[in-house]
Amino acid sequence: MSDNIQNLQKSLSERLPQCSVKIRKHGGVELNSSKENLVGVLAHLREHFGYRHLSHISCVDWLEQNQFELVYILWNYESRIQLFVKVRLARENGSGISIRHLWPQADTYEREIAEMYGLPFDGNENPRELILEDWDAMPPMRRDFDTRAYSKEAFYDRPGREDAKDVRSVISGRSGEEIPEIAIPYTRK
Amino acid sequence: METLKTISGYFATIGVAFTVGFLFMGFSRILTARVQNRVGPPIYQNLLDIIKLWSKESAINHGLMQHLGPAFAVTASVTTLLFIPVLRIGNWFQNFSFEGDLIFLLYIMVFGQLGMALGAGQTGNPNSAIGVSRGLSQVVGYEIPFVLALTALMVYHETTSLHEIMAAQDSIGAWNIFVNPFAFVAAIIAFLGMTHYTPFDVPFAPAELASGPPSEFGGKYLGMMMTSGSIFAFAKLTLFVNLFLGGASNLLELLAKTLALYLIPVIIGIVTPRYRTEQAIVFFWKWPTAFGILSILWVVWMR
Amino acid sequence: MPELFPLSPVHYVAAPLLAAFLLPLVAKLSRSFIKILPGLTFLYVLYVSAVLFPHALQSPIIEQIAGWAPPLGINLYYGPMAGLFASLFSALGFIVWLYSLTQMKQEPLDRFYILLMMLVAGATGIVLTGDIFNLFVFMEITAISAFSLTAFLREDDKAEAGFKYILIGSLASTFVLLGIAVLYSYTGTLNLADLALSMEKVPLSVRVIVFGLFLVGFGIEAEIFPLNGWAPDAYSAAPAPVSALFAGITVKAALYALARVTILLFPFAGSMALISILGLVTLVISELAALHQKNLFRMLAYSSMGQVGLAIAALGLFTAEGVYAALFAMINHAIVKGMLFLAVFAMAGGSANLDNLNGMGRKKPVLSFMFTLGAFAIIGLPPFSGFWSKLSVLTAMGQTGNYIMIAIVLATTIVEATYYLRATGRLYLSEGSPVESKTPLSAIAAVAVLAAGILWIGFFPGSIDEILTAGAQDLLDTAKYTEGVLKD
Amino acid sequence: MDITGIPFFLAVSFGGAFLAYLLHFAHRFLRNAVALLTVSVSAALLFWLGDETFSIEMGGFILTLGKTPYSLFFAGIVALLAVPTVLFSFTYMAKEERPAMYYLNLLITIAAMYGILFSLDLLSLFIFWEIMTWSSFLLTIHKGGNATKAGVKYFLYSAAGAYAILFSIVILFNMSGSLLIEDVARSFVLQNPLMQLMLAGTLLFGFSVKAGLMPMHGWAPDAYAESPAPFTALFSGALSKMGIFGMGMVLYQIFLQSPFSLPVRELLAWAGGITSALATLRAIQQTDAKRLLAYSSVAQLGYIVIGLALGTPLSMMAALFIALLHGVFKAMLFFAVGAVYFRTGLTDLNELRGLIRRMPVSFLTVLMAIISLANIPPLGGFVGKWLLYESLIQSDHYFLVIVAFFSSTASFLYVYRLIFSIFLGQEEKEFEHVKEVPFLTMQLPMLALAAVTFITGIFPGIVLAPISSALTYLGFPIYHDMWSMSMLFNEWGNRINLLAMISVIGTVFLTGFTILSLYRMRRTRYVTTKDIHTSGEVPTENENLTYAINFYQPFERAVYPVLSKSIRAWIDWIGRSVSEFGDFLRHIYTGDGQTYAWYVVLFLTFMLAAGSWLL
Amino acid sequence: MEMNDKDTLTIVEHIKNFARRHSLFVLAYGTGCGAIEVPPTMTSRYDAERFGIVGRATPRQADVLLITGYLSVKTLKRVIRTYEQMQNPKYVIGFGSCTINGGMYWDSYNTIKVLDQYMPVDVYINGCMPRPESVISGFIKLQQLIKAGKADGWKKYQENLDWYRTNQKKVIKNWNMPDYNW
Repeated sequence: MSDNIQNLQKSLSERLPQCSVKIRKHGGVELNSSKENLVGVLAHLREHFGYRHLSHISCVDWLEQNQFELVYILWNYESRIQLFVKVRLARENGSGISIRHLWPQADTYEREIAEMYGLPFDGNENPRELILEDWDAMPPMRRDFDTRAYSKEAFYDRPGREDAKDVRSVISGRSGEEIPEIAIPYTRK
Repeated sequence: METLKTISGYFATIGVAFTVGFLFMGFSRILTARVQNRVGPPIYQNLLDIIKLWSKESAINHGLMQHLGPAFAVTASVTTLLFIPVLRIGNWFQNFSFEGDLIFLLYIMVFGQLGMALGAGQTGNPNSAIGVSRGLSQVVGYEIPFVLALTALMVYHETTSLHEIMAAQDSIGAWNIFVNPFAFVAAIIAFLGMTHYTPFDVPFAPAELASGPPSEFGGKYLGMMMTSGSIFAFAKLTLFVNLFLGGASNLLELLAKTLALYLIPVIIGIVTPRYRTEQAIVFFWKWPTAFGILSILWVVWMR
Repeated sequence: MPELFPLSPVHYVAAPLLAAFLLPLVAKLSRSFIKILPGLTFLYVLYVSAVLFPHALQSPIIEQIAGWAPPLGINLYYGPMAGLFASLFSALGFIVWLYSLTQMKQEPLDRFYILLMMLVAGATGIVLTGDIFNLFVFMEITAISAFSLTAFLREDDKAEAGFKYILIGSLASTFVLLGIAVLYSYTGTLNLADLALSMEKVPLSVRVIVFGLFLVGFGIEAEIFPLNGWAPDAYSAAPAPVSALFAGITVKAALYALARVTILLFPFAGSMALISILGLVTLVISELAALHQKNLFRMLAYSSMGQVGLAIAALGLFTAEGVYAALFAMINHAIVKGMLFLAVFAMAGGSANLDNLNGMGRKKPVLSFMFTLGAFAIIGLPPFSGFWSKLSVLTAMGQTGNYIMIAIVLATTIVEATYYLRATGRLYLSEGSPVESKTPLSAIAAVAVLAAGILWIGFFPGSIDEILTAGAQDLLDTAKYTEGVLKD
Repeated sequence: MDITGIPFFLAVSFGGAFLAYLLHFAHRFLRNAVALLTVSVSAALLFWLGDETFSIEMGGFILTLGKTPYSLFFAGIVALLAVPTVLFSFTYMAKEERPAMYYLNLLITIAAMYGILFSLDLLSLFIFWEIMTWSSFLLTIHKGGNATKAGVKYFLYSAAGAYAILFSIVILFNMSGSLLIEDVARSFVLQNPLMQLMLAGTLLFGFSVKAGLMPMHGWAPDAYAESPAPFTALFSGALSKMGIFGMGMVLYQIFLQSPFSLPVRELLAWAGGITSALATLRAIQQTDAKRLLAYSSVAQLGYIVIGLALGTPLSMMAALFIALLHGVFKAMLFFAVGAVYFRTGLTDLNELRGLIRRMPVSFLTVLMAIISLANIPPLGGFVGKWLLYESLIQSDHYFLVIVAFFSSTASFLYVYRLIFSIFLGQEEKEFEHVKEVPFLTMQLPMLALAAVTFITGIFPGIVLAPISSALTYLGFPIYHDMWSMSMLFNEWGNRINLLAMISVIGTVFLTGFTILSLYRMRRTRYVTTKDIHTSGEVPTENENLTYAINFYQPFERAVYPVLSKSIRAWIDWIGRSVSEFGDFLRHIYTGDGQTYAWYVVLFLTFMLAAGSWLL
Repeated sequence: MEMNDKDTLTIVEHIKNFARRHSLFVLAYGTGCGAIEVPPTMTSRYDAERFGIVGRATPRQADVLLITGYLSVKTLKRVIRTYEQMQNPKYVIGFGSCTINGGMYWDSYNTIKVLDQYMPVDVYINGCMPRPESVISGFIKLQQLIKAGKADGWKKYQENLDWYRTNQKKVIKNWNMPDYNW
């Protein structure tokens, strides 16, 4: 198994010198590509490495670096090794490239990302709404979108919950338990 | 005076039919509940449903044809009822039964279905149309064995008059269920299809089609349809009793016989799953039709 | 006869021939005479017909050439049958002339009209003559002018068709001449009537051989299967007016010759049955061959062969009704097929593809209507002429008890209907090139005359009943023929 | 000329055709007036038609014309449909091309039908038959394009039939020496039975083609679908009845005494039954309104053939009654479909929808017609079917009852599909501006015929009276207690009272309707068909949720074993094979002069060899 | 029989009232996790049919709209549509805390928190999720309200349509629905 991964990494590095290839800790191979090479790389993977299946396209909002990272998760049915192709895109006025012609199902993922992150895809212009309906505020999955504030503004609160506090902080206040950093709710600095 | 009596006879017939109809339906609901280890609703639950529907404050329609649909349905059921001799003797429950015959009854029974289909069609709801498509297809299925059985009876008794068929079955031994059991089997399976109980309820499949044809009917329209349904159930049962069980000479006997007959589809319905449309049609054209043909051969042999 | 000079059947042949020789001279005088002279000639011949034909119906007019009495001299026999055909030929000639006035543009026109008139003269001569060698000569005249007309348009494929025609046609001449020579060697006479009387001098086996030679020789011109290979090519190569004449004149003349010779010289049962069967075979094969034909003129050619086959089949019955029916079929065919050729040419021009008819119903409604009429007539739909001819064929067959023949004829009629209606339907297709073009009046008039004939016969079939009956009598009654010729 | 004579009658009919044609070039209105006048006058003249016969010699044959009660009944059907057809054509054909040709052919067709009916001899029948065929052929191809193909198909089937008839006529003429049907019938019985069988077989075959009996129905769907709608009404309603007329004539005037009469009729009845069943199944499959109706026509004619072939008085009454009623309601349907086509330019059931509020009168017409077609009381169709079933049961044709009943029940399917797809379902934005057709020329014919279905449903006696005299003429014993004005009796003495029936149905219906309408009238709201329950979704303007495509898919799946085979395809295959064989034969003509020369030489050799062998 | 202040009810209206409360056709709008609580309520173990409570598949036939959990804005639009398609009188049962105050989705950007802002709710059943017993008790509460003539949410909706519409339109941006006209 690990031999396979090694071999894959080796052959990937040979065949795709423009990308950096590394083996992930939890299995699978990670491949970093540039936006320009992305479609070519994916097509190559599809044609020559047996990555017939696009499992998902995921988006990560690197707010601090002002970048979006798209992760294309591919799957090879023969070698059973997952492949993550990552590409970084500009956060403001950036755009991805549609790969609908390679995998039709990419359309759905791209629409979702476009809707939730506001990241348009070239070649997939003006997609219909997928999940949200008539959304006119900032795309809700961006990290700088404040869902609580939005919810407060948009929806009516039933009276009686004005003093609502975070459950965990109430408990810790009562018992003195320390809240791990990871559990502290995100607040805008 | 005589006229008044006759006319009150019509109303009495309709009243009896309605009452018996909804009571039977309530009974079937209780029976179903018991089989499913439930308590079930009260026996008069269907009456409550109907009253509630009639008491709805508003009703909508999508046009004249939807408005006419329930009227067609009630026309079919009441006309069928009035052209069936309800009791063997006495002239109160005879109504118009001397003026029509079995073939007329066969066709007037379809009148309501066509009207309902048209009404459902106008609503523009695709579920209604699908239901109608399935329902009409199923009609073609069950009419074959039913007509085979009726033909056997008509030929055996050399009459097309329901009256004379009923009159000929003057003793238990002469009942058509014993004289021509094949015809009875064919007809009763067809009756399952006619009542739209499972396994033949695919036209109305609630979970799949949102109750099919009537899915856009509410309020008084649905009330009218349920009223008509109660009457029609009784009319059909009476027709079968007259055909196969020798009719009845008083209301109590009628009640017993119709209930006995009614239990058949109900009990089968409780314990069977649902046929798809084409399966139902093929089923009807297989076994019941074979029985129907047997019944005709039986009659030919008996003569 | 209070005429300036006595009219005689000779004029039928003489007038066109004379005109044909005069035409080059006249052409020197004025170009316009080229066009007028043939018309005048045909008119004159028609006048001759109008005067003589009623007499011929009463009793045959027998004209001796150069005063020598038969069997030594040459005679013309102008009986009801010959009169019918001669009149028909001259009428068709006139109509084709009328049509060619505007539709025929291929130079040299003078030669076209010369050939045209020679064709008519030759065919009429075949019908009229009572001398078998003369018959051969006239046949050659007809054939040679037909060859030339076939290749008249001077294109490669036309020339090829003409060459084929010559090839096969000369075979026909050879066989006929051979037959005549054999007969002459046995009987020493060339007069038909005399030959008929002296046939017993000829041994039976020789008679069979000679019959075979004649059958092949005339059969080639009469388009009997399998001798009709030249026909589709020739019909489609020749200018349509000429094709109309082929269908109306040459074939009919050859058929006449075949019928006359067979009845006079070879009246044994086998020959008749054979002719009948050959007719049926021709009918079936030609109709089937026409079924898939995309080239209009070839389609009409096959159909022509089929119609001739029908006539031959009826002729082969050799009953009065049969010959009556055959004559009727021939006349009907001459009129209708002539009209169809003319109408198609006027609509689609020389380009013969079936697609050229598309949408003609809008562009040329009158001609389309005529074409439809012609198609209906040839299929045999009442109340058009074709119905009565086909009906007479059928009843004739019915009277001899040949029910199978009836069935075959009706079955081929269905096939016939298929391709004719397919063509008719094309007329009323919506698509088609939107080119507007006026059809000249002369063409329409020519077609209309024939259409009127179709309707006239269709509504008043009784009007030609008398002529046909007399014609049939004339053909079948050999004794009367020989007596009539030889009595002087 | 005697204005009660047949010659005058036919002169009016044919003369009107040509006059209308000529007047077209004067003024459209004049043409219409003359056309309408022609059919109305000839319809009126039917009442005063004298009894004397009329003979004319033509081409050596004596043609005899005269009326019989039997033909008069059919002439009634023709007249009943001809007038609305012509009226309906006025507006309908205004948009189409070559109206003059249309009217000429239409009126010739009508006149030829009268001619067929009033022929007392076989030849004039055949002549008029062929005139009818070609004029209807020209009408069929009137639209051009695809219609041409359909027309040619129609003509070829017809020609096959017609020539089968002609074949028999020639032989019959040869046998009896006369063409008069009476004489033919007299000499017919003297022939040997096999000959009788052959002749009657060919005649029946020929007539059944026009009636569209399977397997000779192949022309019907295409021809009906492609011809102009008003003519299609006449085509299916009256023209196809000529086949029925001929079959009746053959069966009961010529063939009755033959020993093969009974088996042939039995066979024919089954053919009718199977035709009705299979054609019904095909009709259910169709997606084009006119094709659907075409198959429906084939099916209905199947019923008529059943009744005709059984030959009991009751069944004959049924056959003739259905013949009339089918003409009426099928004309209504074709008119209505034509009206829809006139307004929308569509006949495709998958594209049409929701026209009920735009074209209510057409909807009403279709509703009445399909109630009649589906034999549902109280309209006329029920009476015909009642007679048919009673006669079937009483003449011991139990399984035929089932076949007939099957197709009758299955016909609900296609009639529902027809009315649903055109008029019901969600309203389409595309048809927002569709208007109802004009009253006088288009609604009136439809409504008038609708009234006929209604009246015949209550008082069938009006129609049964002429039917009885027609049947008496054919030699059937008609007892006067078989029917009264609004009551029917079967042979077992059971009756059905149509007046009581209609009163009950009417009263109950009106009561139900009144209750429904008045009860909470002010709280009853009309909502558009867009306002339906679709799991809370709102269909957008351009979305149409009507379920129309593959409407009877489950049913089709159930009957797939039957539907997967096609008689028409088989016959087409034969046609194609003949055509290919012809194509093959063309290779004889190679285009090579040498080959032809070889043919000549070989033929001569063959002749000489055969001659010497014979000698 | 307990009479409310309208003692003038006629016998007919008593019968109507009786029929209405004992025949409740339920349209279960299966949002959120509550949808799974409905089947046990209806089937053998809890047998809601003995109270005349029957499921119906279409709003035209139903009396009670059962909203079984949180409503996203997108779903809310459909629910309002469904509610408006029901025939009067009609009742709404809000089911679970999500419909009451947003429940665990109280700060979600896409779910409404208080159902009765957008449509009249006759009975709330609290719990996350309420068990079938609670559901049935909710229905019985509804029956009591109907009996008392207090289950008049549909009337309120008619009367305060403008207020409801304002609230609805506040969250549903693209309001493209047919008018409510009864």
